[in-house]
Amino acid sequence: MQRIGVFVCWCGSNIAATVDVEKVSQVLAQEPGVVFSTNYQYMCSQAGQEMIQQSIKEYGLTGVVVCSCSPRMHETTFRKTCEKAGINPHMVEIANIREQCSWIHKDKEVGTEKAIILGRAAIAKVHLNTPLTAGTSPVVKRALVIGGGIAGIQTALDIADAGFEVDIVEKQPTIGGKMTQIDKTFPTLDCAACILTPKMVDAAQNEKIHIYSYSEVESVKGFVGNFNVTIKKKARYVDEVKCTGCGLCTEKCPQKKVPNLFNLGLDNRRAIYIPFAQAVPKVATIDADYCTMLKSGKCGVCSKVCTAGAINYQQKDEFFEQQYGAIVVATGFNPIKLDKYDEFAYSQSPDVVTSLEFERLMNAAGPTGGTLLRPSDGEHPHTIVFVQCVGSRCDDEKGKPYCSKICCMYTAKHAMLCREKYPDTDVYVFYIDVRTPGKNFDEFYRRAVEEYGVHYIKGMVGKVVPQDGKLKVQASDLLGNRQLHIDADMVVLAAAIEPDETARPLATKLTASMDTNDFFTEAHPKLRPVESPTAGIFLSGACQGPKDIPETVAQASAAAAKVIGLLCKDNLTCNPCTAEPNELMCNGCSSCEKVCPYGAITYVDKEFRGPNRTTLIRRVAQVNPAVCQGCGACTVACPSGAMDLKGFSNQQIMAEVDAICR
Amino acid sequence: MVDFVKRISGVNPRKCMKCGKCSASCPAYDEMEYHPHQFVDMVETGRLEELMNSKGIYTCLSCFACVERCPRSVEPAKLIEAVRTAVVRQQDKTHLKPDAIPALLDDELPQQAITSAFRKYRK
Amino acid sequence: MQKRIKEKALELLNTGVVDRVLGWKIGEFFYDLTPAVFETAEEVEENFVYSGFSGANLSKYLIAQSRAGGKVAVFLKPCDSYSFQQLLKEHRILRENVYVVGISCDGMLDIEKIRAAGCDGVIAVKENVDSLEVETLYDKKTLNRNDCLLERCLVCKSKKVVVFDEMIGENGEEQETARFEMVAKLEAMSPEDRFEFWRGELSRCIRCNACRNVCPACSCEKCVFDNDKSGLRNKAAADDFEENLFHLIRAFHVAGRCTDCGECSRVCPQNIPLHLLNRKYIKDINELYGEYQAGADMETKSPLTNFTFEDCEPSIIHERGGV
Amino acid sequence: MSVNEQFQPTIVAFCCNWCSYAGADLSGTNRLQYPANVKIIRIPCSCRLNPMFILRAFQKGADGVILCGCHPGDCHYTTGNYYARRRMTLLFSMLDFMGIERGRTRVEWVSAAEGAKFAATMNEFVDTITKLGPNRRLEDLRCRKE
Amino acid sequence: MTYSYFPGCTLKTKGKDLDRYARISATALGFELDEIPQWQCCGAVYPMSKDEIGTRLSSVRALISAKEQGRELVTLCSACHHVIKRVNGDVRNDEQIRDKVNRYLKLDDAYSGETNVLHYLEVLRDRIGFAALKEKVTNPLTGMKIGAYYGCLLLRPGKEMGFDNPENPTILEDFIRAVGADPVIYAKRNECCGGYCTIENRNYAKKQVDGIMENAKAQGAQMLITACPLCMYNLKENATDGLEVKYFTELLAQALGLKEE
Repeated sequence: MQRIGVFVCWCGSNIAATVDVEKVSQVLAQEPGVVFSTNYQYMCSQAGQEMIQQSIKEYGLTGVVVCSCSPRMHETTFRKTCEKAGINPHMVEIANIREQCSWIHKDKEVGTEKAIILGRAAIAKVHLNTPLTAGTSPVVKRALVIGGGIAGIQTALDIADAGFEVDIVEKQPTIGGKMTQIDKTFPTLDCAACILTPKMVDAAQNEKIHIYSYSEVESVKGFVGNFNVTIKKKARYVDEVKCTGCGLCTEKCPQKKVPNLFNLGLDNRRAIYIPFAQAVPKVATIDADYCTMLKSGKCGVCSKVCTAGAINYQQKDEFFEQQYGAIVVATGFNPIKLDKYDEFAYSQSPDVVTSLEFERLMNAAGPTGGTLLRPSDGEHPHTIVFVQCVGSRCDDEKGKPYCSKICCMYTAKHAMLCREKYPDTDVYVFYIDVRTPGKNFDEFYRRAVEEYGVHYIKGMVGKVVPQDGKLKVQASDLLGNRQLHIDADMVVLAAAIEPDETARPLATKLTASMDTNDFFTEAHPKLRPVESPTAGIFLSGACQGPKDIPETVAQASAAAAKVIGLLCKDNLTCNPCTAEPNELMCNGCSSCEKVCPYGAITYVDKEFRGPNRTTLIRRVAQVNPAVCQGCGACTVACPSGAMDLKGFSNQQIMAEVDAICR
Repeated sequence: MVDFVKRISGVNPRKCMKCGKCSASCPAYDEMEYHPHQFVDMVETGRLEELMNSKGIYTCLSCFACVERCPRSVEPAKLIEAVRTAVVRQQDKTHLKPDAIPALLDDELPQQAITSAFRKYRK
Repeated sequence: MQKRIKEKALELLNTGVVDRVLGWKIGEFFYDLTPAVFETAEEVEENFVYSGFSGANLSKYLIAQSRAGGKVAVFLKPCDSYSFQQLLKEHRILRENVYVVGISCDGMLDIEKIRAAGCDGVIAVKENVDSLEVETLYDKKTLNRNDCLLERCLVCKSKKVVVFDEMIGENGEEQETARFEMVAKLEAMSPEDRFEFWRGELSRCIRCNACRNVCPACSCEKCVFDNDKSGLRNKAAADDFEENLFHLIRAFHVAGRCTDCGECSRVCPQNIPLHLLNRKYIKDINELYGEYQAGADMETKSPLTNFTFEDCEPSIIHERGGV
Repeated sequence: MSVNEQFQPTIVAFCCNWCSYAGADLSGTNRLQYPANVKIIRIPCSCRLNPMFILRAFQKGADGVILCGCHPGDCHYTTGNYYARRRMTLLFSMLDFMGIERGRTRVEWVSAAEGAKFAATMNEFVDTITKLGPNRRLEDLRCRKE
Repeated sequence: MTYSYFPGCTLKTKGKDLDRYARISATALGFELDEIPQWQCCGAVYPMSKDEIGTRLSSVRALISAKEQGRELVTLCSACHHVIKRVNGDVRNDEQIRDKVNRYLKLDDAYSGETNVLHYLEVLRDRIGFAALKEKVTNPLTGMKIGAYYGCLLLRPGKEMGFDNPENPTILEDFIRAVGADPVIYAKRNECCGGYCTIENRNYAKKQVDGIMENAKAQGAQMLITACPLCMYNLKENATDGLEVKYFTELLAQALGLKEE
């Protein structure tokens, strides 16, 4: 028989207001096995904890029930308290009488009665608790960063700085991500490439960082501290080691009509290409969709001109397996497709562009060499209309329900740069709200209005009609209470941003949860913003929600710090609540093995004593406690009930059921 | 009355984020003294009387541009129709009288124009 | 048939291919055939019987027999072979120690039905292709053979022996039958009527455990109902709930593993149609997760240790109509 | 129980530790009310729910049993709730087949963020069970509380 | 394949061409339009008020006729299509409306929106297929630059009509390509023609039409096609200096070599 102590917490008035704590402790004192029962204002306080420890010694308690807040809150606290007083931490059970009782009930009588029942259930469980000891599992001292944009690069650099190996997997031929396409950054207006490319080079030269470019994550197995990841390195038909990045092939390739995705299709590139001059790794890639050699076997020009002999048309996708202790997701974002919003005539006129396209049109390395020219006729635009919130802040069926966060600022930047470079242009910005929370952000926006004379109009564009070389913009001016008709030369759409389309399948591989918009969810929205609820998975950058560059970098470093904290440990304490088979009852039928998500169950042939001094070989299950995470799937799959779960055994759960239904 | 309009239109004016896209899309904007976005706001703030006396309710083309383009699915056209319905259902508030029709006709005018005018403007 | 099977048994023993033969012998009455192990030719000559009353499924005995040293021969009817293969799949039988002789089957007889046809005090039954000549203490009668088959044989799912080393007779094919008719009929009843139906049936249960003992899927080393620690230990049902509980849990434990061999109903001394519970699971599995026949092969995953992302929600039982 | 006294059902809610238990906590944190008839038992994962726990609850006098787990695809253990989904579908179908009221058992996926859904689900479930009345078809008379 | 067919009032009077060419083309393309018996007005305008039941009934009657014949219901006039399609949607999705309609009509066999409503163009696109249509064209209208005029009712609200992308439709353009001509895309092809106001406020309708014509001309159209008799009237009668406007069915008949010269 256990000697159980019951400790009822008031949680100030949080519990005591709707639960008669005195009565609870009195009634529970009558339960079998309860040798001591009391209540106290704040059980989690120093004094409360000391009271528990003292009672353990004084009454020789073997089990403890704390009636308090959720076990998710203080189970660990009270377990440690009791451990210090000399009893096994798993001899402690929490009855959740705050979140699941006092906070949801108003009637004190009802609350008290329920609290007593919850207390009884916990007592019934403790009677069957057994001391458990946690095993440990080793931590692989290597991290994987998925996505090589600014978020991924920053995370990798920080982890590498702490002395750990990091691999970056990037699906594009080069790292750098969206930031490589951006011209200037707000609110400082410094050149994006100038601050990004040195970081790319740092990453490439860092001995601890290995970049898998043009690669994807194929599959993920394992768990925190010991992930087993298969990486697919897509065939780029160029030997990365031999290629010097001289670029000769990209000049000689006869296939000239390939839309240049780096410039968002605003100009063309060759079938063999290096995305841009500062690409890392600076290695050519053959676009298999366009290469005549790969499609028809005729051509081979690049191979002929390559002095390094790096071209290899026979290259196949390669697969690598690698062990990691932690994984960081940094898959970033993309602007949404605009086919649902063709009232803006995006599909009808080349002069209606997205902000990211506009970014390329302003960029010195872009298709126009940095001179702002209309894509349709190469003329200078004189009237430019910016439209905010295209597809953001929508009803679910109309678009994205969230604010894309970065558009107000980059539009102010675009408007300002236009007016600065070309003072003869009229710039209109149609906005619903201008959202500028951030250091120096509102000042920046005000400058666009006050110093640069950008026309900010509260209202929305309703229709864009391309006609006679102009874009006839019909819009509302809500403050002026009029409908405006502007003959514009260009219309720039601030398209909503959404998570990269690879994020959803990746989340499934990682078993990391996502919200309805496909952004990764955090373990806690406020207190654990860079961790996924899945242990060992961390979040960096816009994959978690819309973010600008400084925020992304901050989160990237935060994620790195979390990873470093994990990799510093040699071992992780395992979950002691693991499955355990009773060999005498095991049929060896493999049902449990089939439902185990971790492959923790194996089988051995074991010799048993049969009747009449005979021996019998039987196949029985064995659980690897370092691998078992304690879900319990196997316990239900087992028909004979040979498999049970420590800490949540059949008997324990049934005792709770009995106590509740009594 | 406001509740009546909300109920028969099925529109929740509180969903409006006041972006003005309805008024930006409206082809009849200049023919109305209250514009679609104001409509939504006036229903929400209970200024129905003014709306019901407004000529604008008869100039709405029911072209559904505002319905289609509203980012919040507020659907102002339904509100306008509901207000118009509320008006023409009253005694003697019929907007179009049969006597007035012959003068408006021409040889080519399709039947549907007349039928629909009756449906829209009479009880 | 009896002759060919007996010859085969003798041959296998005499040539030393096997050390033992698993077959049937007469129990208390001539129609009460029970499984038996024969170690010598003499025993076979004397006691081995195969007749229309050899309904007993021998596969379950191989769990012990395949581990008892040496090699054992077994005669498996088509439905028995499914149970055999299911046990192989669950690593319960050591295949290498078993020599399987498949036998074709035209259905097994139900003594209850013969009695019901007005034959009390049966002392012998002669089986013809379509008819039975029944000799009783009082007279002789000729019955239509088909009228005297076990229910499970009337709706036989397969005439195919799915695993064998040797066949006696022609191997058959799987067949479509109306075996879910009664389940569907029950499903169409009101919950009240269903409840009454099952109370009526299960309240007769005397917890003799015959169903459990005969069932090839119920072959646990230790049954949860015998286990002090399982929380379910129960030797005799004392109340409606316990009658329900035993059969509910039993059906759930064999769900996805039951081959629908029908032994549970055959052996039930109270004639409770226990197979309907198992068939309900099979029918649900077929309808919700795709056709699945336990024991049909060694590879397909059992529906309860498998899933798809698109599986229906449990609320489907509210949605699929009926009362 | 007197005739005048409103029937107070006993309801056992099995909640997985990672999503639904946290969801239940959240509904408490947000002070969302649901009846005290609901008592929660924490299990590591919805796949830990053995059918015998459900039957045991009914035996001992529960009038309704609900299982809450992570949404399919979000299981902390990757696949647990997929197995639970199949098991519960088949078990509930069987209970229905035996004539036990369909409304007495339920599965609902509740994420850690869905405090409101948890409370709403419990309100709805208590309501359903109250309307169904005491569990009479699957009870152990010896355990009946009078 | 036979479809139930709802022509509507205007197709029997001012819009006979739209109807006639549709029927002869259908026969040539291998489907039949079987006019439903004793049809009544579609209701003319879709009643946006949820409590308007009376004006929904005539559409429901047409839908029931088609259901009884076990066929899909084909319409041609944009207004009829709009009204019937949306009323059908209401009956399908709005329990209150379904209930009221059924009680009002005292139906033995309740109607709950089973009939599938198709526009003639949808039959061409989804059942015949534009590729198959192209093969049947004997008199391709090569070289003609034609602007499609959609108007409002066919496309909007996109969620309910489910006809095409309401802001960037392609069905008429694909049709124009199928009959051998070149489509001209212009932004105002889904801008309202002002039809409903033409009785009361002709000047305003004129302004709308002129805007549309100007845009179509500027983008290079030589002719417009439409599916709506009211748009037809408006575009023809209220344009200051308009392009020729035809029903799309006339163009279809012409391309199939069925149009009498």
